Amino acid sequence: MILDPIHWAALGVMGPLLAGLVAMEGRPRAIRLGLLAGIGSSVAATAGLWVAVSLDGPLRHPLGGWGIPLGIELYADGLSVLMLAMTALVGTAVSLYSTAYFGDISQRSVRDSPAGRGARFFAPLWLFLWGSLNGIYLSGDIFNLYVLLEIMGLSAAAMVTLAVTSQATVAGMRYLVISLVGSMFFLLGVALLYIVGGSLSMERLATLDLAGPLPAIALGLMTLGMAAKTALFPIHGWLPPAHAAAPAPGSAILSALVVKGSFYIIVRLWVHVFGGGAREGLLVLGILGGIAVIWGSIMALRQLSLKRLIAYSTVAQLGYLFIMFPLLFPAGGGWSPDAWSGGLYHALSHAVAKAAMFLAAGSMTYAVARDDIRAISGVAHRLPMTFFAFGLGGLSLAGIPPSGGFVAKWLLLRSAVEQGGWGWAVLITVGGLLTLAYVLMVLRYAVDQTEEPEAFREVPRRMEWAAMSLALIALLLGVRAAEPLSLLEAGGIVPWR
Amino acid sequence: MTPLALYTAAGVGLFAAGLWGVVTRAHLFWKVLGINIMGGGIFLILLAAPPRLDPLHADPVPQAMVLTGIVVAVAATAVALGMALRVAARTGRPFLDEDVPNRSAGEDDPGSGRE
Amino acid sequence: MTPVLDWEFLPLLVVLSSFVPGVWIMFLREEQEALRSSLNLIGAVAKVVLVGLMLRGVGAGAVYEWRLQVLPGLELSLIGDALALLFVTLSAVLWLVTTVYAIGYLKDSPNRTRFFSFFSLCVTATTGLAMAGDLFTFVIFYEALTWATYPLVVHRGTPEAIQAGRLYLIYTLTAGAALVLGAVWFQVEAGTVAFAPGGVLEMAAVEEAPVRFFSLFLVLLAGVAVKASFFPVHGWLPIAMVAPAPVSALLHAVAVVKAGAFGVVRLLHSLFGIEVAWEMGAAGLVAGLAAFTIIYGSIRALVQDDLKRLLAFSTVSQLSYIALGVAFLTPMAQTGGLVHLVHQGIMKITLFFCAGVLSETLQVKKVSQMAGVARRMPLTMLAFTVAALGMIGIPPIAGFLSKWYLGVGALDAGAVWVIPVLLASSLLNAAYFLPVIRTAYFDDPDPEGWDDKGRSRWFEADWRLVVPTVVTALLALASGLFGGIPWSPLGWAELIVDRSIL
Amino acid sequence: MAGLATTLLALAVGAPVVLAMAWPFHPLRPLAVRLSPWAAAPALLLALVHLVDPAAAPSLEAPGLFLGLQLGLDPLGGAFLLLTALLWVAAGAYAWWYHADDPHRDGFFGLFVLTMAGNLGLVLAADVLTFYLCFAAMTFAAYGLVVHKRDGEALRAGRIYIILALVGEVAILSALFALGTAGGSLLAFGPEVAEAWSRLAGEPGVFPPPEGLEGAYPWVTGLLVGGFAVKAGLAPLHLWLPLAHPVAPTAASALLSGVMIKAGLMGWLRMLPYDLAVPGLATVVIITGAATAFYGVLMGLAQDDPKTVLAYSSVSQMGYMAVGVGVILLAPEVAPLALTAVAFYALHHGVAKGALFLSVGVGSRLPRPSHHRGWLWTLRLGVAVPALALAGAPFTSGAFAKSSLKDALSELGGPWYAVLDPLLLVAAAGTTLLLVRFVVTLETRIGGGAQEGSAASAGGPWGLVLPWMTLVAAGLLAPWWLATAFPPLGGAAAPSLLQDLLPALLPVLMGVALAWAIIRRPKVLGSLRGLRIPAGDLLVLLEALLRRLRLPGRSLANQAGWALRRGSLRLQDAVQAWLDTLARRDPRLMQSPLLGSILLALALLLAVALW
Repeated sequence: MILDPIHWAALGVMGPLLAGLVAMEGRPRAIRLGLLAGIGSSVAATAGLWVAVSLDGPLRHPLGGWGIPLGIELYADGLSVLMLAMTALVGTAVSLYSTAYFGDISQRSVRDSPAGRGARFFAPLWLFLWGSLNGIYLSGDIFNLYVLLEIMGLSAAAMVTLAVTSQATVAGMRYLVISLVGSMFFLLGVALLYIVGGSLSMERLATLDLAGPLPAIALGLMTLGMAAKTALFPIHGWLPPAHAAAPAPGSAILSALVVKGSFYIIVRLWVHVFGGGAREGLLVLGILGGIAVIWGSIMALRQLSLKRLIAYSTVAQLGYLFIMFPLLFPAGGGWSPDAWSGGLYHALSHAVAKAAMFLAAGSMTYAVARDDIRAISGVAHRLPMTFFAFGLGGLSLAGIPPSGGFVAKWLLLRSAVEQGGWGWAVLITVGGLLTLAYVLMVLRYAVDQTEEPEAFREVPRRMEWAAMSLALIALLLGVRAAEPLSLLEAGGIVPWR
Repeated sequence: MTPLALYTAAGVGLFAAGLWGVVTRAHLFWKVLGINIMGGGIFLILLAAPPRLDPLHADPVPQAMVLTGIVVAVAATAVALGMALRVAARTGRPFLDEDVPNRSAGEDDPGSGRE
Repeated sequence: MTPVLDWEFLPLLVVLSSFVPGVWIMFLREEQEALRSSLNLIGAVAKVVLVGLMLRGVGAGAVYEWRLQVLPGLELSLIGDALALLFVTLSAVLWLVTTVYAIGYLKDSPNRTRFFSFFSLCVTATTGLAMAGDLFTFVIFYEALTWATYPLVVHRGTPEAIQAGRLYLIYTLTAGAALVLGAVWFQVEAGTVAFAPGGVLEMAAVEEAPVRFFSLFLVLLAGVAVKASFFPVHGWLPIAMVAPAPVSALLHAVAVVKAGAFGVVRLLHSLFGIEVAWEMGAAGLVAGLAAFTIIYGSIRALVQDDLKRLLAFSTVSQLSYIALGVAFLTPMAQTGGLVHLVHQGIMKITLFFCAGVLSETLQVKKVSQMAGVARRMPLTMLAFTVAALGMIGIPPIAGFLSKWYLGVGALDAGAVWVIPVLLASSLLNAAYFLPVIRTAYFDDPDPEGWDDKGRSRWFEADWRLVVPTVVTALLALASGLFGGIPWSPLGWAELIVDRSIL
Repeated sequence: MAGLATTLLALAVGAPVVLAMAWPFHPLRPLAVRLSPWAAAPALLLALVHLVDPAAAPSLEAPGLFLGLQLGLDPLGGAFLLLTALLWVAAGAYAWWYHADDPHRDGFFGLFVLTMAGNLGLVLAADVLTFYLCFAAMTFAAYGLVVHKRDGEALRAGRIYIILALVGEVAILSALFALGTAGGSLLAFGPEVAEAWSRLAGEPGVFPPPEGLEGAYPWVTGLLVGGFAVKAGLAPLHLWLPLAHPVAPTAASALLSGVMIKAGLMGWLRMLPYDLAVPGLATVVIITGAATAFYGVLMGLAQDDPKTVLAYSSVSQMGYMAVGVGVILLAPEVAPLALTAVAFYALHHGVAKGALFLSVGVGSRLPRPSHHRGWLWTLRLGVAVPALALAGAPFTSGAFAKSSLKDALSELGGPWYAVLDPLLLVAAAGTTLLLVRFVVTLETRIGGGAQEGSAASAGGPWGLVLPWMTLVAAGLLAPWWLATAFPPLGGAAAPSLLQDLLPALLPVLMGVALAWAIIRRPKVLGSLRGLRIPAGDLLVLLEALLRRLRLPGRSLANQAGWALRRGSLRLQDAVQAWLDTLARRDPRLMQSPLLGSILLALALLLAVALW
């Protein structure tokens, strides 16, 4: 059948949301159905858009006729498709994992017990989240972004509190507050931009001359809000407890995907709408990112809770994403494609690897019933596959070849060296070593056979396989990097102006 | 002083006040309230947006935005209050306690959805 | 001569021949011993056969290339030329031998599945690294090697093993990071990372910014020097001795240290080009560093009582012969360096095999326990003697040839200072090897000190331990005794230098 | 004939090599051991063939082996081969019975053939590296023979031996590096070596020496001389010799003193540049040689173990030969004559010294003299003949060799002759004295080993006596076959034995008279008993010195190491503690007032940046 490719986009957004509604019903069958629908729609949408975009560049579709100049529209280019693909990839694995993770909830009694609530509400929340993420990647105007951000924030915060512990609740609440405040900042920025530019379409805004204080303030506010949601360095404190407290699949989603949503918006704003903005602004972002790399890694090194460690590593890895900004627009003017591909490829490979790690960590804690590094001794022998999944994910994170992380790091390094940005180059290298340090700390406990864990629960194969497959993909990303990156280039001219 | 400037100033003031509340007030209810006040400030600014097409008719877009915004805000507030209540129920106090032990998360956190 | 196979994917097959068994074994159960061993052996034999095919082809002048694009401008490339084959053949042959040895050494010990899996992966990385056609591929396999060997180092799982592994990783990973940085930098400077005979840098470009290029060289050198165990960064090697004997053998003779040494060769010859390297003083630096390491390692070895530690320090010293040789411009010196890559491998693996046989069969781990051990283990100690004398440089064992070529080559290059270094190291080698031999043959044994596992039917110990040891010892003897024929390591090294594909 | 010679050439080296290779394999070992004593037979045959037909000069090349092995037989080689093969056969047979019931017999013969392979190989080697290869093989295998007894004394001797041997090897190798650089790896003896030397020396104005080797020429020659001097036992590099020769089993001592030290001499004769004078070095060599000739005698007199006495006599005898070598280096025109003389000397000394050493073994294995007078007199006769030869009594090979050396010196003439001739005369007298000393010490030992080593059980001492007698006879005949053997070497025609009867007789008489005088006077004898110099004279002082030096260095190093380790550990702890506090503080970043200020700060920062 011949479809206007943009319908794929609509499918990508609406599919998961509707599937979420189905899953709300709560019985295992409904949940499975919903997840299947969500997976199907997202994968289909991604595939369709991938083909379409790589064939004939970016796509636009005015929703309900509100086109340019108002521009309430769907927009898809290489970047969007890459993020969609990332979401679909990780999402599928996590969905499969979750079906095994929450155990059997066929009896109503179990479903309604506090423990069962997690099992019951995970799927719908996740599907809403999925829909909103796809929406964010596909929306072409900033107000839609706000709405979708709110959906994302609410369902994400709720997902944290699925774990029925006081810590989880507090962490979730804090997360909610932060993300609501962040959205408010964003909305204020939107308002100011509209007043200045009279349009909401990012493409339209990009064509305007956004000089003067007001746009600058708007950009600053939006960036601040999104930085808070992305847990950029000084505002990162909410992330570790939240991501650590959520049930494992939730942690994977939060760390791998949700933070990328707000990061994506920052990229759109700085690169596309503002075409680099001011060099100093880029530097600020980069420096904060740099600090995040070091700080997050050191914090991770000092954790004893496995999931908290991984969460802190997320803080550090997000720092890498921000290092991209100053590299994108070299001091001498111009544009560094290496930094562009490198940064976004890092986003992609981080998503895959981090999800693999969290899922693996989930399996470990699931097996030993404790979220403590010291408790996982011997896991390497009981759960070799999980162990390898965690290891491979970690190595990809640290940029050990062959892995997506390595390719990303290579590109970032190259752009840094080309611009003579030795500080950045050293930072990237050192960050990699620190990453290794905490990954190895975990592995070292896992191989330790001196003390046997007292209680050891069998882990469903599906969980192990889900984590392993993600890890292998992270590995594969290091060997076939050409295709995804070519997609990035296919997505029209970068930046727009 | 143009109405836009006036409204904008007022809006920003509200925004700041709300933020102040969110940050300084420990009680969750105040925080939620603060967020709503911030939203209110933004809506004020939007409504003051100058007519874009012709000076007689107001610009429908900001109004649409405000309406949507209010809907979203209501939903968010609901969720937030609900969660605040649960916090109160779980910890016994409607605050975001900071003294979550850091290096010993292992003891009281099974780390997965079962208990 | 029969027509040569021109499969360009032969290099890939060589790599896969150990990769596939490695991965497969990883998913076997502990008790599937027969399958595991046969997988290993099949892989090893297959690799030897494939390498044999390539040898014949390359001998006839063919070059095998296999490429896979990763990014525009970056590709995985495996190239089987004479230089690569020198190293590949070494690892293929020694892997086969070591596999047999390891099967015997680890019989009924835990975690063999993991062990053999990574064992194969380790060799995969080594062969890949040997045939890497550009720096990018080299880096990938170089790092992969680190990860493949780590589980082997910590195999025992004891606290000191873990500790040693930790140190090993700290050293090698830092080096790896430096190597990556250097590689990227090199690509930016030179526009390519492909290895080319005679280097890819123009003299003019280097002379414009000598400081920049020298620091670039230093970064890359730091990357490879750790595995090559140059003086300041050799610390991991002796400590990695906690690993089981086959691992130490592989680590010290073939895989890790040779990767480093080979890296030095690539760095000097394929990236910078030896002339350029001399011009900018880099090669001189390497030569000096190597010379110092040679002496230093030998001196440290003097005071060791633990046999394996002694061997480790001897490796530190012997390894630098390679760097020393290839750092000179004269063909003879380069030949000496290259051929020592093989010679040191064969001799050192023999020594470690012997150490393994002793510790496995008699629980003898220290030199002081070896009194009269030759009466209980004549063949083993004979092998040990041959290898040790070879290390000292006694003709006609392989070691002498390397030394001869190095010495004459160095004098050709007018570097008289090398001679005292070589001779001093010979004397020091003698000073720590001969006492071992003496006590093994001429002191009175006290069997109470031994925990004797007993003889096997035909041999003084499990045949899977003794036969490989003897075989490698004979190889060491043969490659010296038949150094004159073209297929000997020496002949092949000369071929490499003559074809000037260094 | 040529074909046969070539075959024998291959066999001469091949036989011992094959046996050595077969030895490690258990099934083959008994056979190998059984054949080992006779492994030198082909070599002996070859030598005889060469003796009969000096024209037969077989040669073999194996370019594939090592760096290209070259074997060949030239007059000089022929002469040494005769000696070497003869001694090896005799010693082999002797050892077979001597070690009849020695638990370590198999091991002994394993090393025996290996040493033999090296020794014969270096005699037959036709190029530098082959020579070096065999030389090294012999040196290291001989270590096993030295320490055969495995007692502390033997092991000490072995240690000294191997250390000095290594120093020698290294010196030689370094010289060879230079030669190889000048002339390539494959250097056949004769013209090619000479070529390499001249290239190394360079020709002022014509062509320079290789770059980096300017002025290296004297050093290289020096290293070569020094390196071989260790093996030849030239003072002060002789330290190992008086230790090693006595402790080794008798057969081995005979070989060590008879042929192996000649390998050093062989090295000199093969590799030194004859046609370019090296006056400085030559002077050194001659003086050292002469000094050694005396030194050996003096030290030897202070020993009371017959074998040690013999060892020292070897040292002094090698001194004579060194003088000959010095002459060669000093004056190329005298070279042929001196060469002949040295070769004579080597052969004569080898046979005689071998016979004497064997006689020691025979003596110790003899049943108590009280009831075997026959044996006793045989022994005394058998000792007298080689002893006289060594002393250089008329009508013996000794006289023959000494006179030819003297001829060389007189040919050289000048002050050298004036000084050296009387000196050597005195030294010869000393040799006689030394031999008397030997006989005396030997008498005390007769039958000493009879109980423990039961040669009687092995069918009477015949097994020992026959080989010994063979050597004695050979020594007796030496003058005559030497004369026939040597013309090819280009030396002067064999001097008639009558012409210098007196000069030959003189030193012997002097020596005997002196000995008689001493023995007659118990007081003098007693006072002489007082001075005992331990074997390996200077060595004792050296060892004491080293012991002093070693200790402090090591302890210092250890302390430094420990301090370093402690420091690093403390640092680690401090850093970790600090990081922990950081980690504890991190969550506070979310606390309300702090968060507020952070947001504010960031806002300001961005504002400033974006303005």
